[in-house]
Amino acid sequence: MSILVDEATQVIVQGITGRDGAFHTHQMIEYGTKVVGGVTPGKGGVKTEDGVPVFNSMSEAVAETGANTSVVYVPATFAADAVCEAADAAITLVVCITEGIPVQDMVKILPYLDSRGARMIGPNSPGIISPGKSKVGIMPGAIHRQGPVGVVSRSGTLTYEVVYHLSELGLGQSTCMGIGGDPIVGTNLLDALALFADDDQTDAVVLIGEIGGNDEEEAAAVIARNYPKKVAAFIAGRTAPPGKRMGHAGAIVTGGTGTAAEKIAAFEKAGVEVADTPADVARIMKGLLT
Amino acid sequence: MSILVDEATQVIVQGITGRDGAFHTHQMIEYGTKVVGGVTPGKGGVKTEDGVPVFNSMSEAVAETGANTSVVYVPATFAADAVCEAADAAITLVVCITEGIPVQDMVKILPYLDSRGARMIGPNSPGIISPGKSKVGIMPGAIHRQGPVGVVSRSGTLTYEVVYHLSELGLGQSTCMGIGGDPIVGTNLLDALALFADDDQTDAVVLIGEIGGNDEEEAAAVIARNYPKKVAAFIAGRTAPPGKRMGHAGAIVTGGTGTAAEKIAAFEKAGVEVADTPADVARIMKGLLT
Amino acid sequence: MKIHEAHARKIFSDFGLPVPPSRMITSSAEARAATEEIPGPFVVKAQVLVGGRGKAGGVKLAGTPDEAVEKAETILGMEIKGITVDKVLIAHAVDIAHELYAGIIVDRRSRRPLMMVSPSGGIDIEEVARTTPEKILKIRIDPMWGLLPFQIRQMTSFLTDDREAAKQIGRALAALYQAFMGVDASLAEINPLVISPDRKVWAIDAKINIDDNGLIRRKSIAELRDESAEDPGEVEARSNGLSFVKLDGSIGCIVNGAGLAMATMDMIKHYGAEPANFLDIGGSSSPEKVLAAMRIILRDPNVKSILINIFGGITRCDDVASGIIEAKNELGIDVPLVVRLTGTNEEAAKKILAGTDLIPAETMDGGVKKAIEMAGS
Amino acid sequence: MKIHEAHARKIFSDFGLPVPPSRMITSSAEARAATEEIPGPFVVKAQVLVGGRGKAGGVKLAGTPDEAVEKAETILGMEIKGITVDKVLIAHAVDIAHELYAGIIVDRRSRRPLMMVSPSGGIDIEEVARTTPEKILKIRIDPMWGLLPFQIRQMTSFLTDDREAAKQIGRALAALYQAFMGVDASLAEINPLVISPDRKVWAIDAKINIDDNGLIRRKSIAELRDESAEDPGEVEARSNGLSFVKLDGSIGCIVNGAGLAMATMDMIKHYGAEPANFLDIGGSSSPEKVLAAMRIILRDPNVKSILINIFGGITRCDDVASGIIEAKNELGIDVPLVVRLTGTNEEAAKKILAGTDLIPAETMDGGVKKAIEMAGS
Repeated sequence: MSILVDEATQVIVQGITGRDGAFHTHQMIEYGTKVVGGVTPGKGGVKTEDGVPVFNSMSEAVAETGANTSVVYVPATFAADAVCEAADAAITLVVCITEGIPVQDMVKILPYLDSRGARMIGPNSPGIISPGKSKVGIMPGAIHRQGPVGVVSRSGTLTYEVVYHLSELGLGQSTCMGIGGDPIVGTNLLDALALFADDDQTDAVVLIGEIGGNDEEEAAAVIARNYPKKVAAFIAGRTAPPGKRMGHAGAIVTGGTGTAAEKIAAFEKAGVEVADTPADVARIMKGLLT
Repeated sequence: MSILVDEATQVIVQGITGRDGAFHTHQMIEYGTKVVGGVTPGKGGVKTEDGVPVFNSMSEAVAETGANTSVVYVPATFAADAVCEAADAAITLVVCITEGIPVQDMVKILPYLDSRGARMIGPNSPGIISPGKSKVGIMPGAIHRQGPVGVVSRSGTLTYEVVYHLSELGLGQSTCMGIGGDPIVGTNLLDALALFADDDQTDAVVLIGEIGGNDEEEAAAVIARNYPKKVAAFIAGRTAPPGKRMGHAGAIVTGGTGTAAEKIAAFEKAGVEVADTPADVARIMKGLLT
Repeated sequence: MKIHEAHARKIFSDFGLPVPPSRMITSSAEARAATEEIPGPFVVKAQVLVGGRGKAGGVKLAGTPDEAVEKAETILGMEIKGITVDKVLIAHAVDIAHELYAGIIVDRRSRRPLMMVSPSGGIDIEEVARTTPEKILKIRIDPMWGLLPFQIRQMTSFLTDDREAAKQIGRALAALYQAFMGVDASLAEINPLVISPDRKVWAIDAKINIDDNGLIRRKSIAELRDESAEDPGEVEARSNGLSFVKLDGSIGCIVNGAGLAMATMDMIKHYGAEPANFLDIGGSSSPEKVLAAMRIILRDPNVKSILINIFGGITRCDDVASGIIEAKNELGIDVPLVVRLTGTNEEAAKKILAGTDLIPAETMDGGVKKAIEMAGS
Repeated sequence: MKIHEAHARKIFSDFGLPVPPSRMITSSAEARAATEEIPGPFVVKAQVLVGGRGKAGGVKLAGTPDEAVEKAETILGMEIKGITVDKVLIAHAVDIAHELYAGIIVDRRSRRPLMMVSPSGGIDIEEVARTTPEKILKIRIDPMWGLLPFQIRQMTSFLTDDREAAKQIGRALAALYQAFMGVDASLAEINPLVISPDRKVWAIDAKINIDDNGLIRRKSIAELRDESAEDPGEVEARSNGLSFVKLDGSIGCIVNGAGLAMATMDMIKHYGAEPANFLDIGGSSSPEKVLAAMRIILRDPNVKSILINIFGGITRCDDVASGIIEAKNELGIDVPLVVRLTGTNEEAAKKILAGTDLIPAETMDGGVKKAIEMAGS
């Protein structure tokens, strides 16, 4: 197994005719992902260079293809609507790459997704990959290997860095998921931990957190309460000054909380070793699994 | 058993200091209902003549009493808010007697109740009674007897008429519920049928419908598909002219649909005998149970 | 509550729908003035609260102002389904390339507003639903989120391939939803919504029904009620907090509760007579309501007997009994009164009524039969 | 985005909150004019985007217009946490009977707006939360339904026993929520919300932070940004679509992705040096962005070497390589450049960079170590 995406994943690309949408559609297909269609309103009826049919609406795309997953590359202004459209069309997993969705939109659309029984990954997420099975997002596929390590991260490129080292050490991944760098995301660290806990293929989890919020502290508390898999962690932002947003909308230390030090302390209290560098987290994981 | 209310039902009366609220609080207590508190904003801290403590808010009332049920007598302008307040205070059953709530308020508050795990009966409902156990509403308690017949109705006084005849014939009731005469209600005929289907104490169900909508037709379809209890029906409004609202906001024949004739035909097709008069429905039930 | 097309057009226009200019007039002079403000050609439409005015000749086209005034004069005073036309709408007539339909109701089944659109506008939508249901697209709206952009796109692409018209239609549908919610409508309908040859979109007819329960917070809408278009008894009943519907039979009924009132009518018919009315005195009824109910019913010369059928719950029998006594004292009642009172405060009521010439009945069956008997004598 | 108190007061006032009259001034003459429009007594407040201005002497009371002008002159030009005050608010000062607190944020845990009120206003709310948490009531708001009347009653009865004040507070809380949602705020705060001795309620301080992601649809709010109060490098970075935060070290960093950028900073520190900045060139980065990034970093005289650390995903390494070449050609680069590029289009990038004097690194660890080494030489 793996979590959320696998061989049965059939993907519609929302915003398929845009620059990023087109490029990553090609990359996903190259990787072996079953991209069964794309949507760009007003451009339905054609096929992309990769031969993917383009539809005007998600309801049409799902009706024609039977897709269960979508990946959203549309601009921030239209992305919340695209996510709702996917959920309304009975898509069960919406992976939102788009960055810049207003947080008040997120606050409104997450209950909408709940009402339709859909899960969202992101926004501002690199996506999710179950190596060897399906890649839904923008991560470089080549660095991944299939294996027993689940990876969940609030970051994109930092995750690639960690995955690169894991694969170098011969540690393949069951699923790697970037939950996105915004303060409110559809699937958070706790949700990911719960999914990995139930996944047969996942023996251990690498958790990559960063400053801002206190999801890491909650995750540490969950792990301390009898979490069934081994966990190693990395926290970015030890040197981040307070009050400054560090790129990600959610990466900010406010009112003295959300610091890397607090998060590292919480993990150490929960018995989770926290690495000093991305390469170290892979070495720690190697130690945990051997 | 019985459905929704029983000996464990502990009631807060919302609008307890109003004319109807005070009168029916007394009636409910006389009947044996556990009325544990009342709410009227701004009037908290006193006790009613019946010794019921009055609170300023539902959250306070529930925290102090542990109530699980509320009954709403507040005026239509404030009733939707009162219902939401009850649900937010972890009340699981809100019985709304108030008439005149705008339908667009109902459309908004029902999902709110869902989000809080609460069920609403009404609005514009006479309430619900499980004879000998608890009465939450305005029906005259004395006409009821405990027994095996479930009663569900879109009407108030018509239900009393039917119950009177049932009791006269020695047919007691498990639970009698008035779902309310508005087009959108919290618990509809289908919901009530499902609850009665699972209730050990209910051997048969009397269904009292009326013109407007097509809940009766849907109920007939459910009964036709292997409903586990015997059913007898009565439909009010055979002589109602089209296009006229007959008292209840929901009782109107529009565009040629929602007629009594259609509903009667649907029940007969489902093998449910439809009575000509309220007394007849009791006689039919007597026949079904002997 | 039904409101006139002219008022519905005003509401639509206030919410930003593209409505051609129009005036409601009640006289030839006003019609003349209207034609001076509105560019021709014109459409002249009877303002009545019943359907079928088109077939009855209540809608006419006019090329010139003179013609429009003449048509208005013809329609004023016309009878449509028994109602005399005393208000006429004069509107600018738009050229029509396509006729679409857009409407919205509160759907009882899904408990949500339901928007319906069809490229087959201008005709009865129920007819379209029966014969070509594939030509209707239904969109369920969650009012917590409102009408979402993707839903608007679904509808506009169902309605037209013209992208310029689609944009305008999208704005019109959004405005229609806003209007529907904004006035507590139970129905709001544009039939037809037209695309003109120059690719402009226009709402050239407007229908809005208002949820009576919503009127309490929509004072300006409540004032649009045209009582002159209603049965006077129904108007008087409403002002007294009663529900009343006039029928053609001879047995007057005063009942508490709509279901019981309908069942009483049905039973009168079942035993071979005809009810004169539906009348529900409501829940928290007072003696004054009973008095008003009696006054309204007695105004109908067809009424040969009156049945008062009360099963007290929130209604208290003693209140009703007091009302009956008051009515007997205040009104000259020359028809037999059959009284059946049971339930809350029944004993007190019986004491109040003891020693009067009212005809008591123990049961509903008994009361109905006695009322029929007394009417026949 | 932070906005000045003066702008937050205007927004609150536009949404119906009771805000005493005020003017923002930048000179003594404007201060004089303001005192002629606003009734005394006055409060004179430095407009800076950092906290602690009260303790720094940036808030003063003034009884007369002359006094207010004098206080404004004192505050103009004052330094608060390294920032020179060039804007001052002069407001009517309200008499205070009670100081309350009301604030609203987006709560990351419940994924909802969270309103907080306290009868202990006028002081740091985080301090109240630490020492007397029972004096804070938190109300979670579902934005699909908004702030409900019963929630407002819960808060007003928590705040006061005065029913007249409670009514005004209720309206103020409803307006605060509307303002919060209406400008895409991430925080909106009134501290204190005061009840005056004559039982009037006033918002006498105002703080609003805006969700940067919301600015795209709030043009008028976006215009309130005061770039003069920000680091010039951060302003230039934003206009080029970059995220940049200036720090005090000597190793400049250009990284793609916020997490990797932070991890790069952390690793520099881990290996004993200090980063000069945080810089994320973002996802779909173009050569121009790299050029801009280089220009911003080179302006810092502390920078002794620059590390470019790219792990391509949506970012393409060849785009970054082209940007580096452009920067080398256009800017006089006199510090060593260590370049680590891997991921999407890595091979194409390596071709572009072949034969230059850039210092290549295969890994992030290697790159960081080399950048530190080069800075030290």
